Amino acid sequence: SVANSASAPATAGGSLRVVLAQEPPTLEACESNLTSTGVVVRSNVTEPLIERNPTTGALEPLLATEWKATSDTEWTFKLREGVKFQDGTPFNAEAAAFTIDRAVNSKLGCNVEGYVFGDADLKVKAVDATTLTVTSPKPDPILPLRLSFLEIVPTTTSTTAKVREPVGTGPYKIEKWDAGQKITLSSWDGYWGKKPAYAKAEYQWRSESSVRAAMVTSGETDVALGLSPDDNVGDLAVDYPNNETVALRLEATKAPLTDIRVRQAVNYAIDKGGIVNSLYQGKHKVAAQLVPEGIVGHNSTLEAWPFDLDKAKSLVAAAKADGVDTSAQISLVVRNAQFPKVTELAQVLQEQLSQAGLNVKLKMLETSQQLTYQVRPFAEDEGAVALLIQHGNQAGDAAFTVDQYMLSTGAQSYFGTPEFDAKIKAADAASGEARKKSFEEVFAYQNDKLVQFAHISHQTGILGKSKSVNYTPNSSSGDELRVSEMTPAS
Amino acid sequence: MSEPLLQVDGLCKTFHVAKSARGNTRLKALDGINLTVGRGETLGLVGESGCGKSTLARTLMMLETPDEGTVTFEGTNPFGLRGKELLSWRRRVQMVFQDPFASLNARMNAGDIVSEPWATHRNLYPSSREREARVRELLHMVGLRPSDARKSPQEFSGGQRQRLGIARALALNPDVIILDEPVSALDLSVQAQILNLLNDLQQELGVSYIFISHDLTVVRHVADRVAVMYLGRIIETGATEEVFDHPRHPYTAALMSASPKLDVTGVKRDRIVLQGELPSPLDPPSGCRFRTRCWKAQDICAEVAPEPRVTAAPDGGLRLAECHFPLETVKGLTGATATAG
Amino acid sequence: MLIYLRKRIVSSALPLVVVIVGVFALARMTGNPAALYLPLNATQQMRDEFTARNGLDQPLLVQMADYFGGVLRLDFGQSLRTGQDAAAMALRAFPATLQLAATTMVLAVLLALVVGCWAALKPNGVADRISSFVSMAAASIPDFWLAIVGIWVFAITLGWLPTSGVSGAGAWVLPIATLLLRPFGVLVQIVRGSMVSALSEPYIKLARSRGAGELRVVTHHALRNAAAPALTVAGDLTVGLVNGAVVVETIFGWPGIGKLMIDSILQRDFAVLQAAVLLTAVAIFALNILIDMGYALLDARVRPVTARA
Amino acid sequence: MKTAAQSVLPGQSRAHEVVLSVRALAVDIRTHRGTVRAVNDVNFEARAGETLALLGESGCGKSMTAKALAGIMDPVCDLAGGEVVLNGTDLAALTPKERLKFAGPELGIVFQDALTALNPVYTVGTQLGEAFRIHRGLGAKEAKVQAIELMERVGIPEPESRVNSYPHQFSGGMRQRILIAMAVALNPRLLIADEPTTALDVTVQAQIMQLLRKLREEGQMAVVLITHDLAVVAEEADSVAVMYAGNVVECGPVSEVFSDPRHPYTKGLLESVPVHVGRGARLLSIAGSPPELHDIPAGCVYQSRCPLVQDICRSERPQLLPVTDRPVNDRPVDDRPVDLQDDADDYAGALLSRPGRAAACHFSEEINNV
Amino acid sequence: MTSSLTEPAAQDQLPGTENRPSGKGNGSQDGNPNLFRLLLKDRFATVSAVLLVLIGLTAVIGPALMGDLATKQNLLFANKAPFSLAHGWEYVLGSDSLGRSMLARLVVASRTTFSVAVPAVAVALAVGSLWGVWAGYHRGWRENVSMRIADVIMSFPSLLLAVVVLYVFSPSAGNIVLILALTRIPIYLRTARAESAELQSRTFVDAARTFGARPNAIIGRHVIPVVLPTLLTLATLEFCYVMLAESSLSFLGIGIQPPDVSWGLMVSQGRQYLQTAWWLSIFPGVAIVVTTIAANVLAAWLRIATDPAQRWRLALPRKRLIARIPVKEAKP
Ligand SMILES: Nc1ncnc2c1ncn2[C@@H]1O[C@H](COP(=O)(O)OP(=O)(O)OP(=O)(O)O)[C@@H](O)[C@H]1O
Ligand SMILES: Nc1ncnc2c1ncn2[C@@H]1O[C@H](COP(=O)(O)OP(=O)(O)OP(=O)(O)O)[C@@H](O)[C@H]1O
Ligand SMILES: [Mg+2]
Ligand SMILES: [Mg+2]
Repeated sequence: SVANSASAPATAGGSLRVVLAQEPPTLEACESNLTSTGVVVRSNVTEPLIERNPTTGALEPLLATEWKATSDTEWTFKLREGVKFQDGTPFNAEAAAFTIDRAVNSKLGCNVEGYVFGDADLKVKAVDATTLTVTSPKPDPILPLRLSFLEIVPTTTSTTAKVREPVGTGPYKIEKWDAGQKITLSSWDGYWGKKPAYAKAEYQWRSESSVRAAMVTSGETDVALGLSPDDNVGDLAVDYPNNETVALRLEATKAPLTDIRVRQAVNYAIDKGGIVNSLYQGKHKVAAQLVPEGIVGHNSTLEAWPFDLDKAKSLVAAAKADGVDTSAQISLVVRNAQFPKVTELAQVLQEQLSQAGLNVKLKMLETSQQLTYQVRPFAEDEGAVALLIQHGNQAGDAAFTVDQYMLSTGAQSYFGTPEFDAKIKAADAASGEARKKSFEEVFAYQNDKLVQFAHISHQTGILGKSKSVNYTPNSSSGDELRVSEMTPAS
Repeated sequence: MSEPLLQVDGLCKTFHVAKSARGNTRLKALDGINLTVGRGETLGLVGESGCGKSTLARTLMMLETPDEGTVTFEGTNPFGLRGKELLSWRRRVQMVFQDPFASLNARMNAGDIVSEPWATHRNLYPSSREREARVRELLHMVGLRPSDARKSPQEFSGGQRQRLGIARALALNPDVIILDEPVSALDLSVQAQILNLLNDLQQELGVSYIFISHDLTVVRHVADRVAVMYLGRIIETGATEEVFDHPRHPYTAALMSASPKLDVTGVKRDRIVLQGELPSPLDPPSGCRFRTRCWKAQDICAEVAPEPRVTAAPDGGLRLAECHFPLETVKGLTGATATAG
Repeated sequence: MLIYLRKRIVSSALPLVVVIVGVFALARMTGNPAALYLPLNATQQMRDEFTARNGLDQPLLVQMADYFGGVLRLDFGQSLRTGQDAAAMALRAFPATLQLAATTMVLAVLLALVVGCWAALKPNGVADRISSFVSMAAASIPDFWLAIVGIWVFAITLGWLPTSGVSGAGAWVLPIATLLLRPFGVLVQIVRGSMVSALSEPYIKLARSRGAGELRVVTHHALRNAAAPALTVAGDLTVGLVNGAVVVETIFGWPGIGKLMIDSILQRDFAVLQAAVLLTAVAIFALNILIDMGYALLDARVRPVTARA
Repeated sequence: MKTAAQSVLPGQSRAHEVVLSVRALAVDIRTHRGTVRAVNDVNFEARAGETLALLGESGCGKSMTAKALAGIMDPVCDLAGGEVVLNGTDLAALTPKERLKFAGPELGIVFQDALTALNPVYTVGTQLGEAFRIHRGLGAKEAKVQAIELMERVGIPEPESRVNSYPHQFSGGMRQRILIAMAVALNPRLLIADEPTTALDVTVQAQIMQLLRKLREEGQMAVVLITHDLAVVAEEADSVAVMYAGNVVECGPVSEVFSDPRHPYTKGLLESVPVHVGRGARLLSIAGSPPELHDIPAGCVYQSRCPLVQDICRSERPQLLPVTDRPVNDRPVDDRPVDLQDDADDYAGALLSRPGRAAACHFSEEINNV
Repeated sequence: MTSSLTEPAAQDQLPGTENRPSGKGNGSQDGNPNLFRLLLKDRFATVSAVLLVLIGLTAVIGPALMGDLATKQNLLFANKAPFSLAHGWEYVLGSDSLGRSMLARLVVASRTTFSVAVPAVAVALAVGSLWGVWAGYHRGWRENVSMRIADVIMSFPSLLLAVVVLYVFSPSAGNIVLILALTRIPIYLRTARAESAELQSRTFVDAARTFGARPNAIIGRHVIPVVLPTLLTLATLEFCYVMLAESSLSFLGIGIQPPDVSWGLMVSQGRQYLQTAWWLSIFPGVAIVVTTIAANVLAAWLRIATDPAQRWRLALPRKRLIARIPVKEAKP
């Protein structure tokens, strides 16, 4: 009963309780790039071939022990031996090939397919039980990184329908899913690696962050995700950089945003320091680009735009003097409840941009509607749009950001220039240090020449953690909460 | 009586109601009513509660549509009228309702109530000055003061409200007024005032009345002729004195006998106390409707419905009674008591 | 009674059809769910595939016909979001709401009866003033606010109750208390009003003239007569709870139908939405019939068929 | 009165013994215009086996008096003074709780409107049996048996089946019988009947009156009959108290009061009855209407409508005083109701204390000169 | 022609000026007492009326007095505690999470709140009652169809309707009004229908029919004036409901949209600060509760005061209260 679970120490029975912001719609492995699914499944129930170290950004072996590019377009993977799936079937190259085929080449409509691989079809081949080759149509220097998003499932998995409760090779298997109430994972004895400290993991979900906070405070849960700085959980709060960046994306094809001075004015008008310090209690970092530190391509030399209202005003005035219709309405489009205090942030932005002499109208929308502004095809009827985006680069490579947001044909990009597109393409194809450099240049170029974005802040996630749990969250904790990394505090 | 002003032939009215014990859902409230009313005449209509008096009045006022039968008013059937003609018929026939409290809208003042009919009949008194004058006149006619026009109905006593109802009926200068129990809700002293007023109006304006009441003393005082109703049928008609003094239908006799008399001698009368209840109009008895309570009932009464028997009264008028065994001698009442228990 | 029931059920059928059509139409007005279910960089081709896969490319009338056919076979289709059977999802969520609503209403009615009677005994007395104040305040506090304050006070500060969830009896307390307040407030006033008028009826005087004491007068004679208006209002309030407990369900993580509905709207999960709405509509019609039968139980005058004894 | 009460077997009073004696009864009503006196200084007595009629126009305070006697006044009404001595106990001095013991066994009341006076949601059997459950502690089954017996007593056919019917399934006359049955269930000494037949037809009225008479004789009850129907009073009552604007203006034996009224109001009432007047002839009537309760004049309550009004009437309220020198027991034996002749002995005894006629008029002797 | 009718007999029956008729039943001798005087006698009702007038005035003229105080942000001055004059009068009720004056925001929000609640109630009242009166008067199929429509609206999840309309057509104040009005129409529809169905069988309506008056004229003259007080009372209660509904919509993110502000929105947004800045949600919550209680008290009083059959209740004894509070009942 509740009274028990509230008072009993978290270690009793070796059970770890986690409260999420929403119930996973499914636990299907090929959908695990969805935050709510991945946070339960990834590296708990299922595992990928390769995983990315969230702190260093380096790729580390998991189910694949080594990999190398065997040609321009082909990669060869050596697989771990002696691994079994939770249903008893062995893990081998066939299973890996099956998983890639199922996720990328099938009609299932897996979310991960579009997210990681776009429309490229891969050729996979199980050379022998432990050797796998993957061929991409075009040279892909980050194919191993892409594959780190694929959670390996056994060949017994259905290819015609998605499965809600997948079988994997992970340390935990799904014990019970009380729809609407909770999901219980229990540790699996046949796991190839180290046995995790907790015998069970229980997931619940509450959509109000204050309730999640209350649950940590009252000891009803051990870990609460997605808290807001005002939830006041005291020293139970653990901050971690969550790789999310908040920015305004400016639609530079409609007046008054057509003029770069106006876009610059927007950047000058926003008091990023004030926002970070006042709204987020100094926990976020003022941003100068769309990716935070730790992502390949982050340009640490870039400086955030200073807050200079006078300069903003004069830029607007100058644009007006040149015939730009600066009184045209700019819709400030914001998604409801997208992240903590988004409503407040929206009001601050609206106020500050208005101060600079722009005509800004705030539009708070629900997800589905907001998407019509965020992704192509864009809503047509509106005038200029300034869209508040929260971009999280889960992969650790700037390509995932830049292709989407800056390529003139990017799914989430309003515009670009051929020159800029060429720069990006080049960066995409590069590898190693050159890749890093190229992307750094891309970010600098956008700030100088395009100014499609007004960056605001790099966010810091807050996780509520009971004193009885030892765990240090990292930048991927919001997407992939590894229970095996947690231990009871003695 | 020359040609009657209003003539009713074979009027029937059925209501559909919830099921009765015998599964009947059709309630025959009026079952073949025949009536005539002459000019300047008062017809009294008496009968027990629920026998259909109000239904008859409402049907005559076209508030209900009859299933069968005809109403003839000066040779025309009002149910066939439309538009202007209907309006002019409405003007000529008016009604005073049973309940002086319910028939006046509590949220209007007396003046508005009396002049309400002219909102529909605009051409009667086109100018507002005329209307005001006429309201004063009407109020005066029924014995209220012009200043009462501003009062609301709650500020009037029952008798005064009944007068307002009469003034409203008079507003259209009708030829026939149907009075549904105009005095039964009133105290004795007020009742006398109303009866006087009605009498005066008839003398002055020559209107005809259909006067519905269950108070026999009152009916006897006002009516020229009476009709006695029982379960949706008129079972006896005739000139007032005739019917009262020489009832031919046993029910009439019982009715007369049951009504208490203000007799200060203190001698208790013997009287017919009818046993049993009024049968439900949903399941009326077969044959003669009164047979279940009649002390003269015989087998034939249960089988055959009696035909109306017309006899000539001593004063020359017509008497009509629906009974297989009409009473011959009125003085024989005492004998009747014994049988009635 | 059976005839009556049959008649009622038949006469509810048409409104139900209207509800079904209405939900269908409204749902389609909210736009294509493709963007929600596809990756942000999905191509047009992927979108088209998605639309075709879910039958959303058909003309509206065809979709509607399909849908109606499904409804007749009690097949509401599959959830876009979870891939589960939509009807099963709705049926799974419904009992949670129903239990919550039923418990709440039972408590609200009982409490309101006690307080309302207490207030009605001395109209305009101190008890009356206090109870009407409390009940009005109760009826006018925003529920989500109350819920959060409740969690703060009883779960965090005092630690008496769990913050949320469905496990154990304690978890019921806060949701019910939150939901209870408005029905309670409204009902107290209704009960008080009808008790005051019932207590001034002649039959109450008659009961007193028979030597019935105050308690007997209230509990035996007035209460049953005063119950009918309370029943009507309680019915309306229950309807409100059945399809409007979203706020409480959201805050307390109660896996009910309200939350399911709002989630499926947000997620454009039409099949689930349609199943859930139809289910609640049926429940509401059933509730109305129950209430009518309640009247008949309370008062012989409204029994549909009564033989004249 | 005490002595009289003591000499009687419990449960039944001796004929003609004073059962109820009302002294200086006054009732106040609080309205938002202030407190008004609805019943003022009302005195009367009711005797076992006899009927006392309270007569008066609508709103004159008849029902209020009855409710005050039965202790079931509206919350806005207060007993402002006086005694209600029932069988030796002053009911007015009791607390409401103590009074409950008397309601039923000692005092029964029949209401005017039989439709609203019965609780629509319970069967008549339940309601009839309640008195037995409260006062005799019977169970539901036994109470039902008693209820059936009662229904039989008041002449309801097929009581066994109808005991489970609801009030709306009965006709008005039947409902009135049920109300009467309820009132006489525990054989009270005093029965108050507030306009028991006003809503009923003449034929039913006759039945009800017959029933009341029968019950009165069986149980030697004292009956207080409230009505505004002169004819009913003339036929049913032994004595009468005429009320006007909360005051008793005249009282005495019916035959005397009606044949020789000593108050102009009584006289006016009697004259406005349309009997012995030719058809269509002008009826006499009392002009004006009764005063409103909140501005009852200082002097005689009838002054504004009285043809005899003088200065003294405007300044001084007339007391209810004996008006005749004739001793009451002189009245001819023929006048007495038939049933009284049976116990002539008791009758003679009771007559000794019988008050005579009284009227509250300064000019009660001159009435007939009007 | 009237001469003989008003002869002495009738003439002398005119009641004298001093003795007005008593009328039957109770209460009728009260005539039409002055409502205002009656109000002053009920202290709770008086206080409520005064409060409502004050709140109403605030909503009407307050926003003008506040200027742009309600929108002026000061991020360095966020969440300052109330009841301190240290920062000037405008911060006496504290500041919100963006450093705006709570006082000014409450005042401006009152206007928005009322400009949503009042039209919503008014529209629902007008449509619902006219429709209901019409359906009830004519009975038959019109009544049946109307009641079925009401059933449909009632059993249709109003939230779904709200969400769809507000998502599809943007959550503007106008749409919120529309949606709240639409979903509340059945309430008035049912009441008006029931009352009107009862009224149409009343004798005074029959009387009007006997003059040949048309149905619409009868509805206007006899039905609506009688039904109106009940409906207005209902509307007062609904007013509170609508305020709450609006705040629930805010909770779901589809209520009034910032930068506009309503009480409901303030409560909703302030809820996350309950532990750090309680005043953000408590003050608007209190505003809603106070307005509601005041409106309810006044409505309850009005219902009794305008009903001649119930007015006597206002004269009920207040012995206990009087014993405690030394107030003399005024005796005219
Ligand atoms: N609208 C109606 N629907 C169904 N039955 C009706 C209706 N109106 C009248 N009745 C029935 O028709 C019969 C005659 O009723 P009506 O009102 O005409 O009697 P009445 O003689 O006027 O009685 P009362 O003296 O009580 O006024 C009664 O049984 C009554 O129940
Ligand atoms: N609850 C009340 N509040 C105010 N006045 C009342 C109340 N009850 C009765 N009255 C007034 O008290 C007076 C006496 O009323 P009561 O009921 O005794 O009259 P009544 O003689 O029985 O009349 P009726 O013949 O109409 O029954 C009336 O003027 C009435 O208006
Ligand atoms: Mg009638
Ligand atoms: Mg009375």
